[in-house]
Amino acid sequence: MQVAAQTPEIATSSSAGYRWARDAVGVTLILAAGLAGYWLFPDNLALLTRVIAVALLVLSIDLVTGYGGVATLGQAALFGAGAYAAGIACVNGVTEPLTLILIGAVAGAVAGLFMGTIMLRAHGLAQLVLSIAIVQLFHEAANKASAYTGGSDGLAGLMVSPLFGAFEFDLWGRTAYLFGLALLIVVFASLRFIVSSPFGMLCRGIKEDPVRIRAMGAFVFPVLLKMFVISGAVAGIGGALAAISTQVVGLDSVSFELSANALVMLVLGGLGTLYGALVGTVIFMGFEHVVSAINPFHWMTMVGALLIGVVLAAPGGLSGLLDRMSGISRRRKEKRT
Amino acid sequence: MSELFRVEGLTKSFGGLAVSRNISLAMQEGDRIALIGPNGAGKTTFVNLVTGQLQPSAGQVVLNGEDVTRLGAVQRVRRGLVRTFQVTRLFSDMTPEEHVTLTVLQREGRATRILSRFHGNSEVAGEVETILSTLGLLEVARRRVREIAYGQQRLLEIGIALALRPKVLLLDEPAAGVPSSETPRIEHALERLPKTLAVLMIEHDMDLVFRFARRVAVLAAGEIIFQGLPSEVAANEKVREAYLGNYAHARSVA
Amino acid sequence: MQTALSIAIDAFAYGMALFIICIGLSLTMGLMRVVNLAHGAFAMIAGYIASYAARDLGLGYAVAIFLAIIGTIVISIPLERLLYRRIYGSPELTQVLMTIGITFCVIGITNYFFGPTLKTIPLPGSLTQPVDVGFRTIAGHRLFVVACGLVVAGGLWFLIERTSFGIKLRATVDNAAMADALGVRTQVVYAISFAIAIGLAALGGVVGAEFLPIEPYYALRYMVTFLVVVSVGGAGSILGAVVACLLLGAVDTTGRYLMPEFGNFFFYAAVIAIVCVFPRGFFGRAQ
Amino acid sequence: MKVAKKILGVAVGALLLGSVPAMAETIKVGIIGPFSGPFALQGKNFQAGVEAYMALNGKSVKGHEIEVIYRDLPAANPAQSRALAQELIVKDKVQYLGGVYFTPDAMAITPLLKQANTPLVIFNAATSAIMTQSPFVVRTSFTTAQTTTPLGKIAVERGVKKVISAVSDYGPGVDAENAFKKAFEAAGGKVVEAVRMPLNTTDFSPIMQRVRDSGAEAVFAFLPSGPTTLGFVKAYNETGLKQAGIKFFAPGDLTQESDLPALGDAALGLLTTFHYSVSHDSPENKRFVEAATKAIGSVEQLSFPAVGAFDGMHVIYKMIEATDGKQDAQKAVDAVKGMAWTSPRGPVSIDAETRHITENIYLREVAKGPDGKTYNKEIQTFPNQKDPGLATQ
Repeated sequence: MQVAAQTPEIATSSSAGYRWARDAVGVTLILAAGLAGYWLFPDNLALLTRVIAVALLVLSIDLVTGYGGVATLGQAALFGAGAYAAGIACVNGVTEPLTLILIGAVAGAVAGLFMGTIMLRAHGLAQLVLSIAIVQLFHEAANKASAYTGGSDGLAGLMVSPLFGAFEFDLWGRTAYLFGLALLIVVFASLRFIVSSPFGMLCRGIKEDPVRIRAMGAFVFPVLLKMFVISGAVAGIGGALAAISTQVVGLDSVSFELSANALVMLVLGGLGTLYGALVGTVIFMGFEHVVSAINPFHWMTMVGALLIGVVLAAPGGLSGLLDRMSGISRRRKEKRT
Repeated sequence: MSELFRVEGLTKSFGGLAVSRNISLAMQEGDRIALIGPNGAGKTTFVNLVTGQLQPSAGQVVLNGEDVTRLGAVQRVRRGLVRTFQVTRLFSDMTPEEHVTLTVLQREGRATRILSRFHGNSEVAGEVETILSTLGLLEVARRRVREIAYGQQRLLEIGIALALRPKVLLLDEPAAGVPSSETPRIEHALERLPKTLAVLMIEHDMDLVFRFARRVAVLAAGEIIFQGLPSEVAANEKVREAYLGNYAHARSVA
Repeated sequence: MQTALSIAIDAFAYGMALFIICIGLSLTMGLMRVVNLAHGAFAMIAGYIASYAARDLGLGYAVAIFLAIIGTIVISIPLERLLYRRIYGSPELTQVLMTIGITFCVIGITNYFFGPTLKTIPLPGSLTQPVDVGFRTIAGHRLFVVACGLVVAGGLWFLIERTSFGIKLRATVDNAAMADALGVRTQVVYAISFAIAIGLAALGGVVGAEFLPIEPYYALRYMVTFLVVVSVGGAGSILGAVVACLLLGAVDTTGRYLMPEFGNFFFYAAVIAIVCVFPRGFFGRAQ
Repeated sequence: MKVAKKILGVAVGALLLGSVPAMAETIKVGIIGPFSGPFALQGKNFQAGVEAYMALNGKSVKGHEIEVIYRDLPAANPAQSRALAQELIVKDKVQYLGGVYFTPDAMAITPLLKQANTPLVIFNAATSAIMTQSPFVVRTSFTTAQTTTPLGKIAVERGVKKVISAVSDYGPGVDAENAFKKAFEAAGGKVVEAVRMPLNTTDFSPIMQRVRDSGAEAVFAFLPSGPTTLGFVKAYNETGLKQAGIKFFAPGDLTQESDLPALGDAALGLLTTFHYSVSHDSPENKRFVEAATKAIGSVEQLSFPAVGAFDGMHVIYKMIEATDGKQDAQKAVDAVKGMAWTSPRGPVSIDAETRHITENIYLREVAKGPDGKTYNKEIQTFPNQKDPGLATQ
């Protein structure tokens, strides 16, 4: 401790270095897991691509819920905005995948701006209900505008051009998966960067005590709104990825059910770490996939049991469990030094 | 010395109940005022009115010659009117270092930046270190707030306020809830506050008040009933009445 | 004019049906601070019991309701002991996770044992007859639902505001530790409140089955409606729940009459407007 | 990049070669349907139809064992649909895909078929447009337009001139509205008002009020089967429309047999047109109902998706026979074009051009049987109806 007191700057940079290294390891692990998935389950790539798209949605919820403290049951509105924007653009001749992702991100961000503006007027339960109302309105609008969205029949016939002009989005879904994985890595790394920026720290503060943040002289609303826009962009990327890889956009992508499922995945994995969002998505969807394949008729009971079990065993979510374990080991290490 | 801060005729009522009545008070650079008063006199309400957490029913708050009465809490902080909280409001999962860094960045308008890193920001590290070391918090700079002693948390409250480089600082019972063994550290910190800073401190601990304050204001039932030198407080009839009134009445009835 | 009156009657009946189903959830969320998304699951269990009793055993409607309430409470007791007790006071999202898990389980189990078909609860003849109210006919059971709603609202108000149990309940809600210190057995108070809330869910499920038919997916299908109604009313407020149900019932019914194709727009736009004006719901407690 | 592509190409080729079965190998059929969730009943009917067919016709064709793999898709979800189809094709190596309850799910699978060299036999999804998405799709169910169109003539024949249409506000509902309007107005009637109801409507009395106010002599309705239907029919009775003599026409989805017990007497007298009634009087149907009941557990749960699945399996069996176990989607589909047989629903054939089923549409009235249970009584037959939606394209 004496040493730390004398040379705090060195300590500071080493702490920053530690965080940097931790994130680098984290991203590498995700990449490794993604590639492992590619080699281990070459026949399930469409499922894995769907997992990635949903993971982006869950990440986007973690931004507003885990970092901003705003619980939402309507995030699919942003996901769907991205999916439909990309889908409609694609049907109208914009078929370059990266452009479509960009369009999805922008549409999601705009929807996020809209949603944030409304939701941030309320708190707590009322806020949750606003999010539900908004996603239902989006759903209704998508259903109504069937001339553009295909309504409940879905928006079909998306012919996406090959990625970089070379890689087709085909039956085996290799292109779609690797494209999705690359997107996920880029988005995740960017998000880790964002949440460890001053802005991210400020959001964490707002989540815990907005009064204190105001007393520090910072406005709460614009900060959270900014987070909503970022979150919308992430959700929109997820939606666009889903649209590109599925070649169909359905009303389910702007549904309350998708929003609720995604929130469940996030809470399952643990809030406010971004890693938890990924863990929760993979565990939930993987588990669902396996049990529903084993028994397509009564698998819901098993998923329910999983959720109950997690609450009983790890109330802070699965990543909280991991964190506690790693926390113990880290503290031990600290004690040693 | 120039007048830095002034409230005039500040009044607040909830329903029909007036909790602050016509309060007027002025402060100069380097002022050290203690605001004292019995429980329920409306001291914290006063701080909330001044800092903008509450809107007054009447009266005005003037900072540096500017009427800030209609401005929100955030705007007042940005103009140099800063407070601490009676019950610490800190982020339990963050470290003192993170608290102060965030505050400094916010003061410099850099807290909403996305494209820079929060940790290892060498530009503000020096200032953060200075603040923490002034308060004797360097040794716990990297601990989570929920793991450090309450006295240290109180010091951190002051540290956050200082990081905002305030012109006027309102300390809401800086020693509240702190075990007496740790009080000297707080007192020490208070002594080392910047000389030009105007400080208004609410406090119950009279020893602390007498050592710290150059002026004392007494608030009772929402009204300022006395303003003057610490040495005059004890002798003032109104103050005796406010503090001891009940006992006095009790005696006269008996 | 006649049409307006007719719509008003429909709206009132629908609102009361919503009230009777949602009030139990309002109590759990407002008084016990548990976001019980499994509320609908309990209503559905009651529906199945009542359906079994009335249709398969041929028991009377009143007996079926009684059995459904008792049966559902009995089923809920072990759940309260084993699961709900763990989440009193937990963060809301943890409660959401747990109660969604319970809902999934109940749906899966119901589907397994009773199959995915709709279950009806045969009404006694007196309730199936359309009743002539002068300018139109209204189904007898709708009047019954309205009556039930009024009785429940009145009874709950009396229980919470006028009985010693109500005092203990309110004390426990405001400050459990203090109530405990004063000799209130808070565990018991919680258990009884939980049972009351479940009983109300059961009653709502059975009586409201003509509006919201009983089937395995019931709990998830109407979850949004329940949540919205409770929040708009302000969790824990009986009066708020009444007002919210009647108002939303009116918006819903009128909207569906005037412009059915935009029915949902009306409903959710109304919800957004109300929540923006009353962020805590109509009569919500400060949080 | 080029090398990577080459490797990819080789890998793909190897995969393709690997999936061509040798003689008398097990042939896998993947069935996607809503086996859980709100539409679990329809999924169960898929399963019942498939199992009934296999029970009656054996589990092998030309010595090829047939194995069915079920995959659950609880609600319309194209992304999941595609993922399931892809997995069935690539991992489980199914040679045939079947099932599919919702239109968007089918839409998500069609782009895969060509590359996968796999035919898709749709057991339900009832939008005309699916058939144009891929030449490897065959459908054994119906389209909403197909079952609805005869109603226009029927209504006029029954002396109805003014009708109000009330449909659920989603794809099939809109299809039904359009089909009815076209047929009814062609026959000389007039749709005085067209109401679209949100899917999640639970209380239909305001709609009934509108029906009453419109001055129509009959109401044409379309709602998805299940709880909403129940609410709608009940409201029709309770608000006195039935007593007032306002007639009720609808496609048969509304009175599907599995909903009839719940509807009870309220449904008596409703007129619906549909391609299949469980009560259809023919030896083929008797055998089917017996076998399917055994599979599903109770005759009360049996309804139209089962027959779609039953005939779907028939088509798949014919495809297997034609290709002799080789994976050849084109040959398989060509083999069933124009094929005709007697289904439990009556005589049917696969239209060579559209690959959609041509079938009889029956007018049914809900009546009470000798056992006191209500059933769909066929009272009129419209033979060999094609899908008008596809025919006009």
